Amino acid sequence: MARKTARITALLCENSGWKAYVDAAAEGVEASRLLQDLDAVKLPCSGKVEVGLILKLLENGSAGVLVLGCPKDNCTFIRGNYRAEKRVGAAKAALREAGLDEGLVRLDFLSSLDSRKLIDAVVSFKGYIDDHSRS
Amino acid sequence: MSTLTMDGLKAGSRLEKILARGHFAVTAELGPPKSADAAVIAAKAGHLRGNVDAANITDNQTAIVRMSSIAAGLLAMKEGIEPIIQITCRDRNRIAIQSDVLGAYALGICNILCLTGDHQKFGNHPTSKNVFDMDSIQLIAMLACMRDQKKFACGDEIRNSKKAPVVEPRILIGGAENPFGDPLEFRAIRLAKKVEAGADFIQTQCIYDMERFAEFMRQVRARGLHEKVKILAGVTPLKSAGMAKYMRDSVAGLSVPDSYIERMDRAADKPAEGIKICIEQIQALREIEGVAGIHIMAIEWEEKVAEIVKGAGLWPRPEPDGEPGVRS
Amino acid sequence: MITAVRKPFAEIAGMLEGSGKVLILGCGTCVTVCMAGGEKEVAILASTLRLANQKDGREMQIAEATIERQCDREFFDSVRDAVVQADVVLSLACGVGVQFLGEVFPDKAVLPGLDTKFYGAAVEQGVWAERCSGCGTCVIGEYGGVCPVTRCSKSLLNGPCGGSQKGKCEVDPQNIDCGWQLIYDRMKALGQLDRLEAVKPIKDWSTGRHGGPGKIVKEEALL
Amino acid sequence: MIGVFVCSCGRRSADAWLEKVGAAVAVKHFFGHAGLCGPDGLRLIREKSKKHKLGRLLLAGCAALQSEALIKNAAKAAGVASGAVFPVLFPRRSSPAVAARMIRQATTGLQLLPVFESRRVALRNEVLVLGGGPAGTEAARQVAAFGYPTTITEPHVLESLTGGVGNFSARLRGEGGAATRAFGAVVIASDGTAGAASSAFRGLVPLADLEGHIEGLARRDKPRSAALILDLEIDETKASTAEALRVALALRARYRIELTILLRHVRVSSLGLEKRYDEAREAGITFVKYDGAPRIAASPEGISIACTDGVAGEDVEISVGIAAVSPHGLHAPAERALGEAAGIGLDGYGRLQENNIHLLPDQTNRLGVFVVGPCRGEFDGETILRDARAAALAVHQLLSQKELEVELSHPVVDGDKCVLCLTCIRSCPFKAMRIFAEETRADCSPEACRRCGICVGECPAKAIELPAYADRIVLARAGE
Repeated sequence: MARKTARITALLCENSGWKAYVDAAAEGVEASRLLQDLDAVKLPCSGKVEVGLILKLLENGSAGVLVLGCPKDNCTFIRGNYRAEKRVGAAKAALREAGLDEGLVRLDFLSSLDSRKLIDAVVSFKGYIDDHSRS
Repeated sequence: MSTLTMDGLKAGSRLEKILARGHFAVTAELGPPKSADAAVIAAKAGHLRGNVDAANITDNQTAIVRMSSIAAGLLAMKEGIEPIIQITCRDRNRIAIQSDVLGAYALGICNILCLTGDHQKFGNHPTSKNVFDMDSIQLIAMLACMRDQKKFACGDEIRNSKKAPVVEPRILIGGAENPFGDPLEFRAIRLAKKVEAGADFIQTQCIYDMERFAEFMRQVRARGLHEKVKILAGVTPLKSAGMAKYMRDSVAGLSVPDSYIERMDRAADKPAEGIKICIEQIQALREIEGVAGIHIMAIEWEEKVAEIVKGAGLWPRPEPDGEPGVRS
Repeated sequence: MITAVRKPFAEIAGMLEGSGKVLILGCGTCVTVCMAGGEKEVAILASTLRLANQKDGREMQIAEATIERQCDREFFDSVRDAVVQADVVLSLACGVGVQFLGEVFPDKAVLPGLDTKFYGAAVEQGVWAERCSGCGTCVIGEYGGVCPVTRCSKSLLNGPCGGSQKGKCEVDPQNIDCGWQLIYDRMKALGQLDRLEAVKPIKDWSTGRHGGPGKIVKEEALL
Repeated sequence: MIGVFVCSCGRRSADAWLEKVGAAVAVKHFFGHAGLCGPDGLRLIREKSKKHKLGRLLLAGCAALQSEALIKNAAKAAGVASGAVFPVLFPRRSSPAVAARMIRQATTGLQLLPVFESRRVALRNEVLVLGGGPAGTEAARQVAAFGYPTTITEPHVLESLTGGVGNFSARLRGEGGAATRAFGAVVIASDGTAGAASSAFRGLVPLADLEGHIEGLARRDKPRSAALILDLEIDETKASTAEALRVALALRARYRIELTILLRHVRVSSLGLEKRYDEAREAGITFVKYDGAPRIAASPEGISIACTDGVAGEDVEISVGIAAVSPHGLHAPAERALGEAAGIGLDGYGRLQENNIHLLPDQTNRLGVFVVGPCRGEFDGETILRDARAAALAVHQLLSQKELEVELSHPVVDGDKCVLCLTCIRSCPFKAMRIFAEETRADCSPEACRRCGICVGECPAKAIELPAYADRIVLARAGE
């Protein structure tokens, strides 16, 4: 299961995070290079995220899981991002229980237009993971 | 069907005689120590002796472990205080309680106050298991059955063997009432149930809100309960403004009028003001029809009971015939 | 339904210390509904354990399965092999299921993964509250449909204690309604307050837990 | 058969790059092209699809390949359903190894991805209007004018509203008991109720009274500044933002005082509100979007408010002569029962429309159920009538289609695993989940469902799967 480089997984709401990712990927060399270390997974809504999925990804070797959903009250599906917040909270609790750093999973909210924020979120999360990597 | 003693009394205790003869009764509270130190009882009894007709010996009050109420009651009796043993339903089932009642009576105790008991959550063993085999009303009924039917709760006669004599515990049975608990409308009904179950006297939770208590007594009189049971109104002297506020804000079912809190705030000598308020309250309570006595709960302040009793004009206490606490 | 919550992870990890092959067995009935021991919870616990084991370098094989009910023998058939292969089975069923699992597989070490709480109802999504104590002689009919044995913290049958304030129980005013306030309100609404005036005798507790482990035999159902 | 089409446009030595990618991916049908989104690219897709009988297409390249139109065209060219075409996005200048890895992950996902069929769902033409006030009457009049059989009734007779768009079942209480009737669309136009006042904070005045207070003070000692604080007790609604803007603009115009509006969220998703917000900013009104709870204290000068500015991320403290809190009368607990019966979400004040920027003024969480007027927090007479007409038009736009084409990509429920715990039914934002009695399991209505997958995330039995995002597909895409 062990991987050579610390790859992180991004679970992206297709209405916000995914769109911002698409824009960011087209933006510039630096951003592109950054996004190459990311396994970007499109989800219909951040509310689709399951606690078990987050843990499974970490268990299978992902160095960290970044969930990106729409800003509050801006969810295409009304309540999905609120649900994501609860589930990420539960995943963090499970990580604490396992004696791991709860920071291995992170939730951010951003707009589909905010590719800059996406890059910032990824840079910040990658930085954190590099400092707190399990291996 | 009550069997009465020769002088028409059920238990013949000093308290019963005081009440039966129409005196305004005075009882107080004597909390057993949180240790095996008998000297504590002696000291507290010294403050009460001659100033009260009987003293309640609390039963692990607020679920904090203390010397057993029967043992402490016996010690108090030796100090010349007639005990009113409190029994709660929290820690003992019907077997243990009946056994204790037999023992208490055999030791000369003849007043028992029946309580449900504070939940163990509030005490020093919050993880313990409670019993609540019965509630206080059922406890009253069980004691009345033991005394009057001469039977245990199971229906067996109270005798050692078929040939042995029936020796039932002849106990004066008390109950408690919080006139300010919710649902308010149920309070008088609940008191009526205690009377129906066989309560001879009732001691109330401490009263500060005179208006609400007067309303409660109106409901009691409307049901004619004051003629069937002797009601002793509870008072607790305030030691400080802080205590007054604590009672108002943190004790369930207690309302302390702002006027008392203001007086305590303003007073230079707060304890003296608290005693003064308490005396005024007793005088006001005496005026209410159906109030047969006063129950002074001077929490860890027993030394002030004499001052209160004297200040309220209730001293000296009348001396009914016979010795205190000894059956006649 | 029977309600339960998952045991603290540290307690579970402690119980499994030294086990080589662990089967986490979920139950698909009550504890799935109350979100404590269904397939999803099994997966979450399994992943959490594996992550903890990875971190601490523990060798432990963790298998997952969930069956319909752990309180009926036949449902265990589908996981027989998995149970046999495991050194220890951590059951995410209620206490009934854990024990029954042990009865079906007497040679197998079984451990409870849940703390079983009470018979309750989902008062809202995510909130379950106790409604029955299984006393064996239901008295709800005398109290307007509200059980004093369960809803009153002291199981009082003749009325509220002094700790009833503004409809709440002093034992936990934030979370517990005064059962007697509920009874009073309901009886008042039904116009039956007079039924509360009679002194109720001491209850026979022998029909429930206090009579020893209960057993029901329905004669005509016996084969 | 899966065909992988890789675009190499804008790359130096494109052929060598393609060759390396192709070698690393190692799939049978691999085609490179510079400019896949152009006409030549589509031609390549058409030819190769035909020749190799490709059923699924993976288009890998830049963001241009993500466009819906392009996917549709490619699908058409290949003669497959849109769902069978899956784009893969390369970050710019990705190395052959990165590109190949991304393609492999996507191919695995695509192999697992089902192709969905569609179903046509007939839309009934009967319309139910709940509410006989100005809003309801106007909506009903307009709907009827479009030619739809319209029933208008008081809102409280609604016991429940099941089913979904085009085929709702409304249980209506009548004199002879309740009866169930079918409708294609529903307009809720209850008059709403004046709610309870929000609890007053010491030293603060309610927003509704602010003008009067300032007027009173103006005669003696006019305050130089005022603050309007929203979202203090709960996250408020656009109705509260609208009211704050109205009051602030009026005060600014009349008294020329400094005005600050403090709120957690600027909510302007209502007709004209965005414009009024801009006007307010142009008029010099300051907006502070705060995080957490503001600390409010009386000071000798008036009132001081300290909070964390959520945008700048720093602590700010302002002192004002007078401050007002949320408008009274917005809290409407009475709508709760109607919301529950109709399955319509509520905002923080209990009004009939959730706080969500994606909902148009007349839209609700349920497709085919519209809401107008006071019950959603709109009290302005003109706006109410305009909303009622807009809702009628929306009903017409929906029902005039006669039928909806619905892709059957909705969540599927495993009857063996479902324990009818009701979690999905309670948590679906769109009321798309229901009990399928014949099989004693939950079931999803494909026409009401919006494919968000929230139910999947909630189900404690793992009985629900959103086929396009099944766990194995998600894990494949994550490179597992």
